[in-house]
Amino acid sequence: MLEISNLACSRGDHLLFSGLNFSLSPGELLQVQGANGSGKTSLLRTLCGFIMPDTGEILWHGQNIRELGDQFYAEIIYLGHLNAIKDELNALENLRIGAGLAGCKMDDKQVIAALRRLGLRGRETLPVKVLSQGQRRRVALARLLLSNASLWILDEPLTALDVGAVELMQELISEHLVNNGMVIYTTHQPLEVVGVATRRLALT
Amino acid sequence: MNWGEFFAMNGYAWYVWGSFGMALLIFIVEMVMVRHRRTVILQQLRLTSNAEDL
Amino acid sequence: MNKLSLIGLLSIMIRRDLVLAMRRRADVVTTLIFFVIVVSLFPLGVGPEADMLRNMAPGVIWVAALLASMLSLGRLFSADHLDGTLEQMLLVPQSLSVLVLAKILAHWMVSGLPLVIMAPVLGLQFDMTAQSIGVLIIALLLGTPTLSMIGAVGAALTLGLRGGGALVSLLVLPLCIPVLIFGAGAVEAVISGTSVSSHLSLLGALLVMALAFTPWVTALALRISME
Amino acid sequence: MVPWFACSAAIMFVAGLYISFFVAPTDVQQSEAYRIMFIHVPVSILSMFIYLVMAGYAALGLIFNTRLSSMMASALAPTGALLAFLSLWTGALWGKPMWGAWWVWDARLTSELILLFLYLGFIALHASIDDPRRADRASALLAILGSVNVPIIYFSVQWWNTLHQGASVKLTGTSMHVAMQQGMYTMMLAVWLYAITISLIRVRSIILERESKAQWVSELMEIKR
Repeated sequence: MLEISNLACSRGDHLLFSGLNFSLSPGELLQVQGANGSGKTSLLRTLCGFIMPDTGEILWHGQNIRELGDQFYAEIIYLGHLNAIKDELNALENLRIGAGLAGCKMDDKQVIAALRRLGLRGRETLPVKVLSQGQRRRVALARLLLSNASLWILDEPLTALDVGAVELMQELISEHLVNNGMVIYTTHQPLEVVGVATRRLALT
Repeated sequence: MNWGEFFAMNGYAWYVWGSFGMALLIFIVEMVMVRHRRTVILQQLRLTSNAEDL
Repeated sequence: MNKLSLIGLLSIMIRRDLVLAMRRRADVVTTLIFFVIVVSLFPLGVGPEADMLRNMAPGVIWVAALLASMLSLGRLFSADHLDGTLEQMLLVPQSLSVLVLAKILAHWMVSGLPLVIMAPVLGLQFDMTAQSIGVLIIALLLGTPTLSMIGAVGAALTLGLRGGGALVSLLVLPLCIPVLIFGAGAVEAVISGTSVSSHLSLLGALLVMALAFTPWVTALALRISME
Repeated sequence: MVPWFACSAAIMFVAGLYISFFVAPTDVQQSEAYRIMFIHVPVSILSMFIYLVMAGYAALGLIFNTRLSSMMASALAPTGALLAFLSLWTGALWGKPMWGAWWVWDARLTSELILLFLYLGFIALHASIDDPRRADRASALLAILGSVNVPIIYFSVQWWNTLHQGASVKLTGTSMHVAMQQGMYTMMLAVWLYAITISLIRVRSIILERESKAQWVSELMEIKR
């Protein structure tokens, strides 16, 4: 359960949004909408605790995320504009290290299964720098399968993805929601999950 | 003590007046800088507030 | 979910950074070559008299080591910052200070340790005695990690800024002066026959202090810089 | 408040200079050159003190997230840097006739030089970060780090210096004449007041720059007209 009350955020001296209130319960999907520069990314980064809000609180199960700290981080996964994968490593190494840092012990079978599900069969041990943009994004998305975080925070997850991958993404999200997960995302492309009403939050 | 003697500082004129002169110079430069900064920001604010009126 | 121990986290991170460094060997080699070239330039600049060179050697080697470690600082966080891995590190549900410490240690192993290993050869160039070379190595072993740690704070503060390289030197070099003084002082003490141990223990004290505080300060600086 | 400080600073300067040059007698050993002391000592002391105040303000700003104290810290930095420079300059001019050298690698001089570098680092870091909040917090961290380091640096330099040479010349221990003391204190007060005045003026501009979007700014007298 994520609750946001009276949140305001500014970059430099420019006020992006203020008085923002919403909450998100398990099994719910929230799409953040808004024009370029309306503060979508800043909102997501504030939720991750990167940015200190000017006013307002972010509560996770009734407790402020600043106080929760590591406990909160253990329950979220954030996928930003940047893929957070290393060019010099291969997909397998990238995911193994990423999962290791997040505190999950992974055996290679699980990682390979996740990569195959995202359509990267045969590319597991290629250095990431030879993969295409879309394939790199898929490597980054594979992290979602390997974590047991309950809140997904996805910033433009569909950039560089082809039609097939977008469908796959919808599938992943709906599985996560069925398991009582929560998803917050931003996108400019249509992303509809069957059977779940997408809630929308418009930033101006 | 006459003025000539005073300024000669017993042979140390260059050092003594160099120190105090530099101090004076720095203080003046700093004051000018600060005042300049203030006028610039006030001018800017005046411009923006006028622009809003238009 | 089984949480990793801090040591486990430390070793994952160190191993990752070492693997990355090995896949980009050129960077490591460049720092080392820079160090060797700077040290070798001094005799060309001041003349080949053996006595003078012997007296200058500790200072020259230390200053060159300081400059070389400044040179490599830019790499410490910037690559991770650019590809987004640093963001993910901030979200690791364990202490960020531990990750930072791991990164600093790995960075020292690839940029500081080679300098220490190279130093005896350079000492011979300057006609140093075996005893003073020995002390030089110990002093460098104690001092260069401190340099890396102080430098890490600077690197974290200037993350993603234009002109970061020059700025980092301006911020970090004044703070490194004690290390330089005691490091070069230890070797000079051998040459002049006074007590070496006090210098080395002060270097050790600086190292312990840096070890205790800088990972935490660097983590704080990273959080500020990522805002 | 600013005019009040400015006036008293001016009065104190006039009084201080009068005492320094006309009342205070000529020193036996240093002749007239010792009069540099009247500007050198206050400036040096203040340059160090301002660093501590600045670091204190910066720390307050970092911990309690108060914008005003961060602004105050950044307003103090240029004044502190200029005073540190002035201290080095007057020290050199005093050192040349007294010690016969513009510069000696004395512990105090070296630390003062490093202090100047720390100030410059603070200013440079603050200037190169575009987001003012990040700039405040990052440079605050640097200021605190610097203030922790200053004692270590002073200690290490002193130690290093005594190893190299014991030639640090001190003001020979003549007890100071009363008028000299008076001159010194008046000048000290004058420089104090000057520093307060100038940083108050500077902080006002900084506030205006930062808060230019706020409502009250556009209602200011100076801007309407």
